[in-house]
Amino acid sequence: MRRLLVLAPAVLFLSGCRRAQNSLEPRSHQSHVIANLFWWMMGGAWIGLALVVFLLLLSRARANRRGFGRDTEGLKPAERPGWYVVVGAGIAMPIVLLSTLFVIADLFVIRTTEAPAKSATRLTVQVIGHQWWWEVRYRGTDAVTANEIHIPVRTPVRLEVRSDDVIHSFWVPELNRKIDLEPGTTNAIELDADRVGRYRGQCAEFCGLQHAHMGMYVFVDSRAAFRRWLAHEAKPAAAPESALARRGARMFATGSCATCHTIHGTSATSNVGPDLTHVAGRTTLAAVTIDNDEQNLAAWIAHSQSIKPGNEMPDIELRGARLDAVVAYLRGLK
Amino acid sequence: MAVATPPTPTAGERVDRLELMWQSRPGVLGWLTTTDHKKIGLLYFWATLVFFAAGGVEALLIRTQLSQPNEKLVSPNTYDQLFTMHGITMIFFFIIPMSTGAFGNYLIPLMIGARDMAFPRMNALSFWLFAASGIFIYTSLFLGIAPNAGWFNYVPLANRQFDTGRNIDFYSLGIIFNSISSTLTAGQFIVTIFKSRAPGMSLNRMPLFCFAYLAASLGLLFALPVLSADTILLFLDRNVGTHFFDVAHGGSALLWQHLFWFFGHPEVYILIVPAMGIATSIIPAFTQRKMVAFPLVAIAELLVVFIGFGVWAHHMFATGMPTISLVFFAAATAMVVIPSTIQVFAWCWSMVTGTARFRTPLLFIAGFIFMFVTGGLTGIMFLAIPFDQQVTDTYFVIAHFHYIIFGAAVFPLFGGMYYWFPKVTGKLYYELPGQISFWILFVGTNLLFFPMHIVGLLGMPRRVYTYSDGLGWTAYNLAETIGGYVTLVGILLLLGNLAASYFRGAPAGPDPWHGPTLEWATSSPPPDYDFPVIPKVTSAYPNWDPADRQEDRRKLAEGVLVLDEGHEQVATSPVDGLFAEIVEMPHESPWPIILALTVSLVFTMLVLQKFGVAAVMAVLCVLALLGWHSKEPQES
Amino acid sequence: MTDYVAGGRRLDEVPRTTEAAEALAVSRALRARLGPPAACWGMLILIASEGMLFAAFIATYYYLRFTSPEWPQDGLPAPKVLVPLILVGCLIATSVPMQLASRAARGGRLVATRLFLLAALVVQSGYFAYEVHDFQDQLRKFDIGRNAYSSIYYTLLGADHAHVALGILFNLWLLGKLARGLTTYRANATQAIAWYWHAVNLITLAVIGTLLSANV
Amino acid sequence: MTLRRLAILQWVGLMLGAWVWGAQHALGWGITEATCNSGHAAAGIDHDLWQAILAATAGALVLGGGAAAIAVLRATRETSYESAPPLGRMRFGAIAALPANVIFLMIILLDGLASIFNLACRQA
Repeated sequence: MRRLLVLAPAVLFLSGCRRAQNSLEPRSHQSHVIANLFWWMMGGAWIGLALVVFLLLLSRARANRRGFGRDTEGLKPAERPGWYVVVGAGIAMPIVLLSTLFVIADLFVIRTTEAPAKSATRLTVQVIGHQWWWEVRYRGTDAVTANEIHIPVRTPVRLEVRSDDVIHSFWVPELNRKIDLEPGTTNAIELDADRVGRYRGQCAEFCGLQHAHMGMYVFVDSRAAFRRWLAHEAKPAAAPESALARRGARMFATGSCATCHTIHGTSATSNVGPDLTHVAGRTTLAAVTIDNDEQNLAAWIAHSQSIKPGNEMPDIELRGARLDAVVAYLRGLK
Repeated sequence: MAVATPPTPTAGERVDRLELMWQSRPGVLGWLTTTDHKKIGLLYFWATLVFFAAGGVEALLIRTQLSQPNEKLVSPNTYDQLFTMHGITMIFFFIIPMSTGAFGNYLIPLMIGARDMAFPRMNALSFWLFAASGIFIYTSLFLGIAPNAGWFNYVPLANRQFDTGRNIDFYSLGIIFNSISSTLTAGQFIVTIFKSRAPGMSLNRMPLFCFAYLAASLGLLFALPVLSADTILLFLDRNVGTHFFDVAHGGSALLWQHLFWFFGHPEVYILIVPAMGIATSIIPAFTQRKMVAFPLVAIAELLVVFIGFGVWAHHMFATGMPTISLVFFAAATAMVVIPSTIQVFAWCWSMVTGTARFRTPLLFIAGFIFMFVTGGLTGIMFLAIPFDQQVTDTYFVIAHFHYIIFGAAVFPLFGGMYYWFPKVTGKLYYELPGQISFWILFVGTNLLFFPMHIVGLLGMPRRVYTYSDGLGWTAYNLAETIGGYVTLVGILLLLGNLAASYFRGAPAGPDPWHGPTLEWATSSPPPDYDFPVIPKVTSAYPNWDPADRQEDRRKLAEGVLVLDEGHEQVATSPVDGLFAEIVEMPHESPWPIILALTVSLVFTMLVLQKFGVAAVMAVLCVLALLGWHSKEPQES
Repeated sequence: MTDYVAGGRRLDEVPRTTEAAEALAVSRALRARLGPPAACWGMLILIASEGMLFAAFIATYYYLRFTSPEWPQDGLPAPKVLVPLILVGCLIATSVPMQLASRAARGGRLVATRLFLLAALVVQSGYFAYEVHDFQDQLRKFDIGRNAYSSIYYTLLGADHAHVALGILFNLWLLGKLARGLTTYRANATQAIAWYWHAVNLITLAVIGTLLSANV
Repeated sequence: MTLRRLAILQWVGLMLGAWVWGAQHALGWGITEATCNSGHAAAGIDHDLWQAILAATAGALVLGGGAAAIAVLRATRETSYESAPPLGRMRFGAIAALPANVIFLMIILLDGLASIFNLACRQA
């Protein structure tokens, strides 16, 4: 019951929250400098395009004049102006502009978006990519979750990413640029959100059939709320309360569920699928494919293949009361 | 009585003899065995149009699937095959063969005053290999096992462990198969441009079109082997059990990306450079003005490909390579822009200071400049590593390279179809429908691709088969889909116009545009021997030198440089176009198509993993080659 | 007619090279021609493309080496140095007779051409025979599927041997042609194939050098 | 100046910059990979020093190429790039060589600057 009270405000807050991944609505220092860089470059781009369009229109306006600049009639147009234009506008100008952009972006801006040094942050979160979901571990605790990353606000966090199978790419545009998840090597990126909220992210590197349904949420909590969340997440699963839930727990442990999933504090310790120790505390299922409520959970267990075709979880042969039992049990894992 | 001295033949008699010497077999057999660069160019044209249609249908299916959230038109599996085949088709089976195979084959010998390519039979071989490789890879689509890991096909996703079917074997073998054909074409062009130019056409008097095609060919020649190497390694990993890309056994997943993009980035410049060449031939014709800053434009066309070999890792900025490695590619990415700006301002200033006639071809070139500059300006943004890392693998990149690859690489192909239509068919096209087709295409293309910038910045990743509502992407995607169908209408109108003109168009005469280069100095359509006299060349715009053309006519009467005693062509020195020798050219031959057949047998056996049989088929290839070389020129 | 000049030469100076079908005519025609024939340019194209193929394989070798903590991986033995170097030396030496053959052919000296080609062919075949035998030996020690090192090792070696084999086929074909006398076509072929062998010898040197670099 | 030497200078002007940049690009990138990867070659390379030496040498060579091109330009002052070979072609080549060398020089300078200024082996 107390746990519910802890979670209630969070749930209320989330219900009224935007779900976009807009790189031009920066919510962190990193995304902010990148967005600024873009606005400046776009301004320059429009000017450049305008210049060329002006020249094209000018040529149209002066078209079909007789006796001007016809090499073929011996009326040679002046050669020099052309050379001045090409050398000035075609070589000198772009060299200056491009070198400036290079220096600004790749010598200075990049300092903010680079991976943080190992010791630079106090909190380190590991993200491991799977087809097609995200495993999240908190260095130094037993907390393991999936597809929903919690971080404290205004606190630099070092995110260490790697892949368990194919190449994925971690991307939460409002918090930072993207970083690939490579098999065999660990890449790092910094998350340092300005304000509390929920930020949507998505796998950006094509990773197979369900690449489209490999989303994630980053929850930026107040420091206190984050500490509570982490402490709670590190605890083993809650014991089932109702009789129905207890029946579900038995079926989970003895049935096919336990062959893929872990629930801390039970005999289920397999790591093929997401860790379900606190699954009821998450807002979505199947990597932000469907909301996490009773019907969806039941539907997911029974027909995951029709909701997310090709995903690793088979349609489970559970119907009626037996399905209700498992759902009741999982819904209890707050 | 001068009975002993035979009368010198008249011009007419000499032409008759050329006709006899160069005429090709009639009927289907003639097309199957032809070595005439014009016929081969036309074969390429029709074949690539078919693949263009296929790639277009794939594109429209993709757009329809994405027209609204959670659309269920195609399954995820089908969608993956569709976007992979769309990429492969448009790059390897439409743009490259259309610009090099069709335009290059038909026009290069005409522009340099030659009678055929340097290696006519190799030219035929490259076409038949191209056709076979296309059939080979499309078989997989009809069997429902087409490549499905994207055209850049990253491992480990594309390796046996995660892609157990034949799909990727079709990819790797099909790509190698197609590369052989492209390499032959590229080598063909390089040798022809260096060795077969009309005497006197030194490099500083060579049309810009040829500089562009030289650049593209050199690019293909040096880029394709690296792709072949990469796909060979992948094939070995998948079928022989090697571990090049297998991290668990000391391999590297990034190795694939390095090798692929070392090919892949030059490739996109190879796509665009022929378009630049077409622009540099259309602009002088429709402004009646020589190109501004000719030497700079010439070197720019070569530089864009050369520097293009040094930028590949800007496709890999998000892979976690160290900053100090990335900056090398960012710097090259910055400066590879300069050759393009040189050309853009040279084109624009030629149009401003010439007397521009905005007929359909020039309209398409103006559209090309607009699209090229737009795509180029978004391309510049990728040299800013942090911004690139923000938008890479999103629809922003899709927008960028479709502006370049469709807007900039294909628009000039359309313009070129109109421009050279009178030369190829001897008929004039209908002007008004032509201009309408341009405006429909221009509007449709921008409606199709511009919103992709926005939707990319709004966070839509590429290669998602669907997306959920409420992310702010829906309206833009719908607009793009509509734009797609508008573009389709424009293309159909264009092709319909050309078809109608072919049957009903007014006769064009040899030179309807008062064009600058040599193809306009011969009749339309050109005779089998291209030129009755090997033309005299004293500038890069030979058709604007009336005195030289006069001299050609006089030479024909006197029988100088007519070469009517044999099936002959001149060969010149590569740099200054000194007259080197007169060589006998091979006649049409059945061996190219036979060799192509045996090669396709080899690849079929490889994809079926019947390696023993494949070896036997390889022996057949050798036998075909022996047959090919059994007859020497002096015996013909 | 004779006073016409095109591309810097009087027209009557320009030879009809491919007509020549007999030793003396060949040498005369080829002396009057400027620069190497298109055949050699075609061979250059092949060399460029094969060169890039090997460049890619060699780059692969060093990329894998730089990114793996130990080399050769899994404590495999580094290849022996002395014997391979001697063999490569012998192979490279065949560039000399190939070049002599090419010159002899252009000079219209048929017998000399045949002899030089034959000499080169003997050494090349010997090299190839030994390498094939050695290749099988090594495969018994560790196979291609062991790890990334063994994969690139055998791929490089195998690709190089394939190119030597192709060159041997070229020479056999050429000797067959020359058995029926000398023509411009055959002289050009000799020149082009000589170029091929120069390239293959250099590639072999690069490949063996790369593989032996595992020792340092 | 003899025609032969002029020809050599023209090709130097046109080709040297390209070769030098190609080499500097491959070497410079190779040094960074060797410095930051787990392979042996990492042993004891002072990255910044090497990059500085590399960029300086390459830049000097490219300048040499540019100088050669300028020499040809001065020698062919009274011929047009459209006139007959070899002189016309040489002037043509020399004119073309100038922007090429400028571009290569810029890339090399930016390479050196950025690879030294940025922190070695920090992941982007």
